Amino acid sequence: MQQLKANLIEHIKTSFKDAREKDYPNENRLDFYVNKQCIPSILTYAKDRLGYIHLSHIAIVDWLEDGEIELIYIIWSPEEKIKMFVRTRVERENSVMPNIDMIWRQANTYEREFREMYGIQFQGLEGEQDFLLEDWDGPPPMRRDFDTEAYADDTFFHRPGREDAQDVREAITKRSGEEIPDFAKKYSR
Amino acid sequence: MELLTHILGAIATVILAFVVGMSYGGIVRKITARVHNRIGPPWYQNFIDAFKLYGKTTAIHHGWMQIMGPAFLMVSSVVTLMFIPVLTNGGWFPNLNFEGDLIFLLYLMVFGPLGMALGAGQTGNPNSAIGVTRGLSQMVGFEIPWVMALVALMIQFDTTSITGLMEAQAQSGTWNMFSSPFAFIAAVLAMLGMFRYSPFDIVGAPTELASGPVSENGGKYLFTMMSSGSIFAFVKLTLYVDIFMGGADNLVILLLKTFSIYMIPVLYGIVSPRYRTEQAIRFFWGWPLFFGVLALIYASIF
Amino acid sequence: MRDKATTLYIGPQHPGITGNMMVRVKVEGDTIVKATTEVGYLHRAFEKLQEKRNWLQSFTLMCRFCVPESDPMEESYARAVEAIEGREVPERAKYIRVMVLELARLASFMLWYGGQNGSLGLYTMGQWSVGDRNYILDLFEELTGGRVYHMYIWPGGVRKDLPKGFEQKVLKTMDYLEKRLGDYDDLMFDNAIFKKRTQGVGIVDKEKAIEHGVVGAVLRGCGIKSDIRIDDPYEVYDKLDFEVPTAEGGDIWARALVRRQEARQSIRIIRQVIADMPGGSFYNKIPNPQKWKIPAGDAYVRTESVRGEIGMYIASDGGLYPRRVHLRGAAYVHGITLLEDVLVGENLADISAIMNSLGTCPPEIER
Amino acid sequence: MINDKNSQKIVDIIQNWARKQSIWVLAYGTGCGAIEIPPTMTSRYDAERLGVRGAATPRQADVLLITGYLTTKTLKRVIRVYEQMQDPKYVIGFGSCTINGGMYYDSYNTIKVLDKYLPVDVYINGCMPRPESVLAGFGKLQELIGNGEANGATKYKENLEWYRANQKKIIPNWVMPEYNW
Repeated sequence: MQQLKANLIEHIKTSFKDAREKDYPNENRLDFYVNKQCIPSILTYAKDRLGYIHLSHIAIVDWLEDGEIELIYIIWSPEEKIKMFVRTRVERENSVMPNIDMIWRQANTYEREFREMYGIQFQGLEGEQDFLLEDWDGPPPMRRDFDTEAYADDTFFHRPGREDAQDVREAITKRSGEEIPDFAKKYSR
Repeated sequence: MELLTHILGAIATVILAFVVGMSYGGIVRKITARVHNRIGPPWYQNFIDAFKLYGKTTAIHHGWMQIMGPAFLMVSSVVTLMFIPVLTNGGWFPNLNFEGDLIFLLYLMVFGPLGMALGAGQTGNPNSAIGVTRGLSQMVGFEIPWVMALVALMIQFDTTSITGLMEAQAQSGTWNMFSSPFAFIAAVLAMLGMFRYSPFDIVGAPTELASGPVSENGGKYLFTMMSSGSIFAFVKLTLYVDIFMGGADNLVILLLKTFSIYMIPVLYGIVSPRYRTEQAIRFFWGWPLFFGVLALIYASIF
Repeated sequence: MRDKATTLYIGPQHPGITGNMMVRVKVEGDTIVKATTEVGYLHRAFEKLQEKRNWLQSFTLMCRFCVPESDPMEESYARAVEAIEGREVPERAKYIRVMVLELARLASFMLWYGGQNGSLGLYTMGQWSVGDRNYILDLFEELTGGRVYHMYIWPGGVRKDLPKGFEQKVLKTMDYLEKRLGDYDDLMFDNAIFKKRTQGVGIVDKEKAIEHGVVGAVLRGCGIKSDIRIDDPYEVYDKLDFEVPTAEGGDIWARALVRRQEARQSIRIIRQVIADMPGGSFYNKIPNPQKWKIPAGDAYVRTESVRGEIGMYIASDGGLYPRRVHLRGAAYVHGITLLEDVLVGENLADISAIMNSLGTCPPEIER
Repeated sequence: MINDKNSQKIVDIIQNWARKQSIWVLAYGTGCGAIEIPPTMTSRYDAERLGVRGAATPRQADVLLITGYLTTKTLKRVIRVYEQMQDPKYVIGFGSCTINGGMYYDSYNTIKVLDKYLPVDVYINGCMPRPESVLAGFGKLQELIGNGEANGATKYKENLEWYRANQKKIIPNWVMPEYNW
């Protein structure tokens, strides 16, 4: 596997000069950090030349402290049995990513979701604006600076009784007069 | 006096048809449940359902044609019932059974579904419209072997009257189902489509059309459809018994005969997935049609 | 010229839809010319809630990702956390995990049997298989306390050891189910109408499969031998002996054949696991969950579920809470772009059957 | 005659009995609770023996089963479905998340208290409620119907403004037909 990985690093490095790699020696995993413009070309190269034909996942992480959002394209080769992570970071605000749904059709779904949930635009992305949400006028909700609890308190009714974190068991015993055995008391708060 | 007997007899017939049809429906639900390894609802569950539906408020308004749809169904079921001899000798149910003939009956039997088509089309629900289209196409499918079987009988016995056919069976002592077997097979295969159990239930398939024509009808509309459906089921079964199994002298024999013939579509339906419309039509224009042709040849030779 | 196409809304309230989603189809006659999916009716924002829940609290959310088969999600989470933290799992726990995963697969197959046949109008099958599924759920109930949501496979091992005599009960249930699978074959695969309805319907060919990133039984149904349990083995699957069935054709019938064999393979795996089950500890204890910190890093693990590959990406920033848990279900691929593509040109009557066959599971798409 | 109070009472008793014995549940799986509906309907638990069966469209259904959390997007559809149903109609809230939000108490997309938006006749708690508890819930509903106490729909009609205000609070884009049920 190390031999395969070395080959892979060499191939990628010759075609994409500024790619940095990170190897995980004991796993079938290899990371590449690239620029966001390289994404379509490196994925096409990996798919057509290197046999990484399966786009397993596009993961997205919001690094609020760094002011960046990281996208991780995870591709898989059935022959070499290696997971390749192609990672890139973009600015949180007003960033435009290249679109890869002509390489793998299912990327379209991911991109529609990221557009809605993180506010990242993709060049020439087709599909309706609304994906999971409807009539949403707040900030993109999956970003870390969106406070879902405050929003929920604001928008929805809450049934009273939740906030004091009362033990249900105690409440029930008070009502029915049942006794809690000692061994069970340990678990009730 | 004779008029009064007729009127009372007609009412009795309708009640009988309603009760028998509904109970059969309930028994079918029970049988289906037993095949499913379940206990199933009681046999009178359909009566409760119908009563509940009748008690529901019905505030669905899609124009008067929607009301006419179920009404058409009901009228056509009852009128058809009037022309079917329930028992061989008339008995308590004299009705009009000595005046009608098979050709007239054929027309009457499509009258209801056509009315229903108009009513369902009016509701504006695309599922209803598609369901109705499918129902009519499927009807085209099974009507042909059905008509062929009947025509074969008419040729063979040289009469178009149901009572004539029944008398012919009584005289010869054999049922038509044995004396003209091909017509019987064609008619039974057509019956599979007529009862709309699986595999020919695409008309009201819930998983595709959300029950098709009835999708916009609840409450009293559905009650009307349900009861007219039950009456119509009784009509069809009695007709089969009359023309193929020599009719029935009393109610017990009638019930036995109708129930046994009813089990054919029911049991076949429990273990079958449903055909698509074009597959259903292809089915009817295959073996049933072949037997229909065979029946015609058989009838004209003998 | 007048537009002859009618727009139909299949769902969200529709008996034929697999869960709570909508397919908007344009039909000409009975043929679909355009299909658009609309999802989001089940979006609960798990991945957002995880920001405020610690590593153990997040674990309880995992099983709710996909309702019909919850254990692969727990398995993925547990494995990803273990990978970041470098935590060892006892050998016995690995065997128990495989057993639970395969039981969950079987339960999900039972549900598929019902759904696939219900969509074609053969309701008897659903009544049988969903009824028999209860026997598997009984086992789960004894083992974990829950019928549907188990919360059993967690980081470090499993939550409870096997109860006394549990193995025998599992074997007994397996014998019964194997017998029943034969009955199902009689009713379903020997049925001429079922064949007529499924052959040549909903075709996913090899090119389309690669273009759409298709996984699982759908991929195997078009003749490609691919299974995460073999390709990227986890737990003890590399020590077990089982086959990966494939079929040619890529239609509903081919996928049904694949699943029919897979259910039997699951039984075979469960029997092997029980025969090989080692003793020892079942749980490598985690620290106090309130203070449990995972070192910074990330991991991506994949698990084979009934619908196909499930991937889970977890990133940690070294804190008490997960930075990001990002799930990719098989339905995320199958349920939207692929479904829209496959439905074009099909008959209106087959929508539900195709959705069932592709394994569309809305809660997994929307999370 | 028929409008006489006593005879009306008798009619009510008979009708309530029929309503209680024949409960048609709308086939709408709004949340994850839908997974326990097939076991409830099939061989081991067999709800049909109690007269509970599925109905394909809201026009024919008596009971709306809210199986679990409701997202705001689904709530809009559920309201529409509920208003299409014909009287008498009942709502069963199924699972902890309909009662107080359950584990989704801080989610931005699910409602927490169902009875602020729709009149709920019976709640079934648990996550997920077992088929036995589902059957018990149906039993409770039958009891309420038999006593003529399941009057959620009447409550809804009487307090329509209040319900509407709550509903419109989380559905800003209100484009729905008015039903004249």
